[in-house]
Amino acid sequence: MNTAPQINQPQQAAFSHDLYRAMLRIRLIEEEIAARYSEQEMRCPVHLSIGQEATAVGACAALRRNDQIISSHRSHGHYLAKGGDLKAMLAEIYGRVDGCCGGRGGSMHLFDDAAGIIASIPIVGSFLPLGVGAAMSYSYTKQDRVCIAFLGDGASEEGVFHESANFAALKKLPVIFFLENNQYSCYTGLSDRQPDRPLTDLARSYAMASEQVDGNDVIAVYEATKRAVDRARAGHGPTLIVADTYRWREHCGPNYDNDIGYRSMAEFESWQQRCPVTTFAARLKRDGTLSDAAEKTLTVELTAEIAEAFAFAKASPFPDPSTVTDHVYA
Amino acid sequence: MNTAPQINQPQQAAFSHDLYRAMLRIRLIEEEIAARYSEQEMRCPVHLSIGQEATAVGACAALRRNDQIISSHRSHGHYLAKGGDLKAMLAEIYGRVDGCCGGRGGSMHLFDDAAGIIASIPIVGSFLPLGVGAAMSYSYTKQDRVCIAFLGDGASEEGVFHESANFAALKKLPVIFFLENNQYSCYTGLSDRQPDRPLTDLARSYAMASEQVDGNDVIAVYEATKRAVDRARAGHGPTLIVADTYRWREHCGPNYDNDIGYRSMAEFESWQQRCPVTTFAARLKRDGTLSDAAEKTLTVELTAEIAEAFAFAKASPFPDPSTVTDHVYA
Amino acid sequence: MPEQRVITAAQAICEATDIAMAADPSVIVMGEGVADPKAIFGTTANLLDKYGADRVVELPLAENGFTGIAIGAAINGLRPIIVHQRVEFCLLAMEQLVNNAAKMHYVSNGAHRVPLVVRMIVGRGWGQGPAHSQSLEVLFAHVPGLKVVMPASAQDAKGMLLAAITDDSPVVFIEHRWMHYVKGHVPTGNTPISLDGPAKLHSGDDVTVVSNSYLTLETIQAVEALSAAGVQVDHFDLRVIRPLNVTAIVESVRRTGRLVTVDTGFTTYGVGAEIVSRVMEQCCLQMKAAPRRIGLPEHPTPSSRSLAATFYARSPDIAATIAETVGLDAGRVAALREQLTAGRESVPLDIPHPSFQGPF
Amino acid sequence: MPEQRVITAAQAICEATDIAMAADPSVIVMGEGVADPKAIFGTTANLLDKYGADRVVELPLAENGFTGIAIGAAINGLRPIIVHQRVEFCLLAMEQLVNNAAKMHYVSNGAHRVPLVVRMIVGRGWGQGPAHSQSLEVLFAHVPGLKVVMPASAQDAKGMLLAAITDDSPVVFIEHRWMHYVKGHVPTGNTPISLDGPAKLHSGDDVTVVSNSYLTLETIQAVEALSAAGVQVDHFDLRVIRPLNVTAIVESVRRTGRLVTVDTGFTTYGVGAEIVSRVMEQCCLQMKAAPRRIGLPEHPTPSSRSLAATFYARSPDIAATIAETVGLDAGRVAALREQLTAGRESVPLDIPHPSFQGPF
Ligand SMILES: Cc1ncc(C[n+]2csc(CCOP(=O)(O)OP(=O)(O)O)c2C)c(N)n1
Ligand SMILES: Cc1ncc(C[n+]2csc(CCOP(=O)(O)OP(=O)(O)O)c2C)c(N)n1
Ligand SMILES: [Mg+2]
Ligand SMILES: [Mg+2]
Repeated sequence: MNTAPQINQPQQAAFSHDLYRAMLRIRLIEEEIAARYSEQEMRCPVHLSIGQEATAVGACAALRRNDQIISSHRSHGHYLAKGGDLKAMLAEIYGRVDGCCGGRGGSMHLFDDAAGIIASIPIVGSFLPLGVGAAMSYSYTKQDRVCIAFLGDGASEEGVFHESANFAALKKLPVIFFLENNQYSCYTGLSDRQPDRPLTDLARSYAMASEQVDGNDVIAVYEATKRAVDRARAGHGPTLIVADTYRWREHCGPNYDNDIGYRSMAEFESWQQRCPVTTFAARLKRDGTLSDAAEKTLTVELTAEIAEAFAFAKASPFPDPSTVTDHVYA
Repeated sequence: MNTAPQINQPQQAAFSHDLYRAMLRIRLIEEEIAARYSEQEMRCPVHLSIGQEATAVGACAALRRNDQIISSHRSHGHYLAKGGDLKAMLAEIYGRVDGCCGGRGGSMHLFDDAAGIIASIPIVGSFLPLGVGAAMSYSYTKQDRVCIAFLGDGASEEGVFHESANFAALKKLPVIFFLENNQYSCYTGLSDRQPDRPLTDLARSYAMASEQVDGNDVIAVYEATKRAVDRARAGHGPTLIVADTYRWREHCGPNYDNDIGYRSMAEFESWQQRCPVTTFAARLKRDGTLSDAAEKTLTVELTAEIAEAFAFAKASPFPDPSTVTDHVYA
Repeated sequence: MPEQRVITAAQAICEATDIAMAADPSVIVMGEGVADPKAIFGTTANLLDKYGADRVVELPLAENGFTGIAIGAAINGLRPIIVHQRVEFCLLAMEQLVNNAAKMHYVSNGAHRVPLVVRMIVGRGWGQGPAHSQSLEVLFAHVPGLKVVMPASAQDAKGMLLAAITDDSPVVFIEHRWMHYVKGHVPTGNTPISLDGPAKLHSGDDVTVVSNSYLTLETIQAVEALSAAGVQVDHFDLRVIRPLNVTAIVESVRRTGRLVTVDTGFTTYGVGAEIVSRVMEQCCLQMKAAPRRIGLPEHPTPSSRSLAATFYARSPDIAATIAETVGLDAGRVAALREQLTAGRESVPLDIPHPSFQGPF
Repeated sequence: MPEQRVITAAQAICEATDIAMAADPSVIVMGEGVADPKAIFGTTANLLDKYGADRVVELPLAENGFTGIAIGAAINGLRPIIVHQRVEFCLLAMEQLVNNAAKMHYVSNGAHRVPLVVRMIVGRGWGQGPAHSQSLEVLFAHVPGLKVVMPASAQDAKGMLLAAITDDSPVVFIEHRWMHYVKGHVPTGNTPISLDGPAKLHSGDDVTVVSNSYLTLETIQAVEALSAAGVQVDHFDLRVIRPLNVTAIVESVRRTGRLVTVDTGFTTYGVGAEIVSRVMEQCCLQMKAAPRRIGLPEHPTPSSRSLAATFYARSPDIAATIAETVGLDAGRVAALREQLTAGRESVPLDIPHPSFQGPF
């Protein structure tokens, strides 16, 4: 796997290390959420992205801070990869006043304006035109920015995807439709929902650029996204990126659900062996970019950060009930 | 232009004559509507299909009586081509009790169950899933039937087209998406609404069969539709047919509107020279299939039928106001 | 004996569907999740195994499209039951429901029928927040041509669903998420319950109370406490919000001169507004007290339990409002509140009962 | 002098848009037909030439998508005005409006704003029938977070649109198709009219009448005839149906003891139901007569003029209902009906005025 052209070796090592750190951080944070969920203090639905860290991290690595993303119900990874505030995210999931929504949204409504995370919207597909509208605002105001709209394979079935893609292609807007194909919509496989053909064919309806990529290979994801971002900045319009990956835990909630019968243990294990985090760690070690010691320090450092963030969230007060009527109208 | 394989010469002559008769009939009926519209007795919006007769006639010629169609606001041609009752259509446009809807729908809601015309629905795209649902009912009840859903180029932009096409392709339903590309949605050209690529690419999203055809060549339309119908009956699923044609009159109403500035007189005239009715008549005369005498008789005969139908419609009483509350619930 | 068996409303819905599918091969079930292992909170459990994928049709994510597909199939004689796991998803299908399903029979002058059941889940809980826990029944109830029902008990869930499936008009069947857990004595067999209007749950001459869906259960608690306190309530479970039959309610208010409505949606432009108006048009001059409405306040559903705490009316609030309407003094109102609140502290406000595991 | 110039509401809407676009480069207009020669019944005439295709954006047919696109652009600081030529088309965008536009500011705890104007046309005429002439304002008015306004005059059409465009909340701006033809003295310049509540059009102590949109014009006729007949009406044009401000209306009914509502939509679960309920909650025991509601009956809009004739209330019907409420005897009610009907025979019922050419 060759690296992004404009990066030389030492930079590349640092870059790879950052990618690894970002993926490991998301993994550890979501595993901590899963571990603590049964305490029933996080009283809102959570859709974990464990197993899908490379798509979020690789894609966001191709963006600048002032670029934007928009996401859906499964947004933790995207939020963190784009630089969303961890404490505000956890406080939100805990329903506390320091949450990014002040506790009003929960896990399914994460956003962070400073980091360029417009919103997370739990109605499947509903966020896609908002991402296109964000891109329209850049063109209109002549800002050199790009927006990535992360969608799942299921979201590509919603009519609004078609309407959003047609408009983005027509106006050559700087938006990237990043499709994380984790093969399932809830407990229904792709082949039960769409005819058999590459998902990249969805782009052909609109003469839109598209690219298929291994969603568990963070470098491949980064490079594909970088090409799409360059096209967008150059005024060549939108790209559909299809990244194959896999959700490890249940659709909604902290547990594993390979026992309920919608997917096979063999399938699950084959994907687990292609874990985006550990496979990348192994590669970095082969390259000599990552030492066991460095990895241990990293884990210790991240674990401390995460523990502190959870402590912060749980210490944060609940929002004052008397504020519940605020902000209905601007 | 070679003829449909399974038809021998004499049959072919009769067949061609029928196609011509059907196109001429639609033309004369709609011209009569246009001529009488200013009397303000037809008090509902009318969307004339003058100039588009070959698509309706060629497509419906490939269907059996028990096959079905569904259409939209511009349905007169489809309704007549599929064998819809002329008197019931005109009485409906006149708002009379003998109208197919008893006067409740007007020009935009034509249907005729006996002729397999499910409905006409004036919300763009809204009729598409109904056509797919009709096809689903054939498969479910193992009936050897096919449904054609006629849509315009504008309707292909609606999300529901995408949702309908994906489901039809997934389930291999016997439905044909017949896209009449008359180049405009109201007064907005295709290039202002969709990126530049063949409309048949819309089918690629769903691995759906597709075919591009000259929408002003009734034989070509018939043959393309026949191939699609054969695929559907054979269980090979849906087809997208894209037929290029042109609306002569204003989007809604009886007049010409080449003066208001959304299309050029040159464009209009180039299409008028390719009139589906007169060009086919000329071809039949070259073939010796149609004589001037036969054409005259035909015109006389049709004119009489039409005059009688208008007389019937205008003589038909208005629905009794006391019935207005009937049939809200079944 | 079978009549005494107790099942949940979720089981009752599944049983009704099973019975209808066994009785009529034209009945099919379509929806996102109807054939998956979770089976729409268990309401379509085992139907796939029993009837196969042609009749229990798992769908792509396309609410507007599949609603139209079901309408087309219904016009051609099938009897589809489509399911939306949240009313919010059905907002994508409003055009199909309002323009096609509701009007097809009327526009075709009676020629076409749309025997469609649109099941959708409304409700609350577990911090689902702004876009996953609304109760938007009025959006459907405003539209002539649709029937809109909201069962509150396991018995009604079964019987009214059976009636909805055999109805030749489109029926929007609204299930409150917490109603799924409600248990009841549900008769076995094909026992439809007609969709003709409200049910009288308690008789009294002091005040007329009209509640619907899950809040009928909270109201029953309030009515019992009031009864013990000497206030006798004429309590109706509305059940059918379109077509709306207020005959019995009007007759009742003529007697009581007092009206309180309790519904699961927003108060403003809500179900209660229509009940109050219909009653006032006929009983205005016989009223002994002003009518009161209980519903949701003027803001979206917050996720955090501290904010959601005041969002939903519960039996203490309902009892207090009724008590005020009949003129109980502040002391007795407070006492009722206290008494009804007492039982509840142990259960968090964002779950229906302790055995709840979450998430929904 | 300019204040005395007379223009139509359609021209007023166009002028307001022009003024707002000139004043603020973040204002853009998007819709199907906004840049075509018909320019949405003339309401966007010449804007394309003046502001170019970047600011007057002609759109593909994708109501749900473009509504979401406008919301996304609004979050990032643009002020889009989107246009739906018929409310029926906007039904495709309900999910975007109800879940995203209405709630974005609330869910983000005030961080995000959606300064969006959603223009849509409701109304009637020319046999457009079931799917092209509905008035579904309640579907939007039920949703906290949206503002919903319905101007009835050329002055309000301009002033309220100017206010809507500068409002930081999403505003659903509902134009009755026949209101477009209404002429009035419209001041020039940037003259917003605040969206704060109803306007008193006529003062009286006998009965309170609340009308909205086009029916306010029919009601004005009725009120004048009643005034001549000695019945003095306190007449309010509702103007803003969400957030609903009934203070002045309640104060009025306290005085008159009588209430009649007149609105353009279905009566059942309609605008009038909320007005009646709000008033009854406060004035129930002061009423001298039962409240009455005028709205559309319980069936879809038929196309044929013989069927549509009875569908819409006109000034004679409105006057008769008001007269009955104040207790005029049958003879005088009939006389009022006759007098108001007299003027109208010459004009067909399916067009707003003789100069009409059709089709819409
Ligand atoms: C419009 C809509 N329909 C259905 C749902 C229920 N739902 C929530 S997540 C989900 C699956 C989405 O699948 P996909 O887009 O592939 O994302 P993934 O969960 O796999 O990350 C569904 C059906 C919803 N939230 N919105
Ligand atoms: C959902 C919806 N949006 C907009 C309209 C208004 N409208 C009526 S016909 C039409 C043009 C449709 O264009 P096309 O599908 O190409 O059909 P054509 O009129 O060219 O035959 C439009 C925009 C509508 N009826 N429904
Ligand atoms: Mg998925
Ligand atoms: Mg067209």
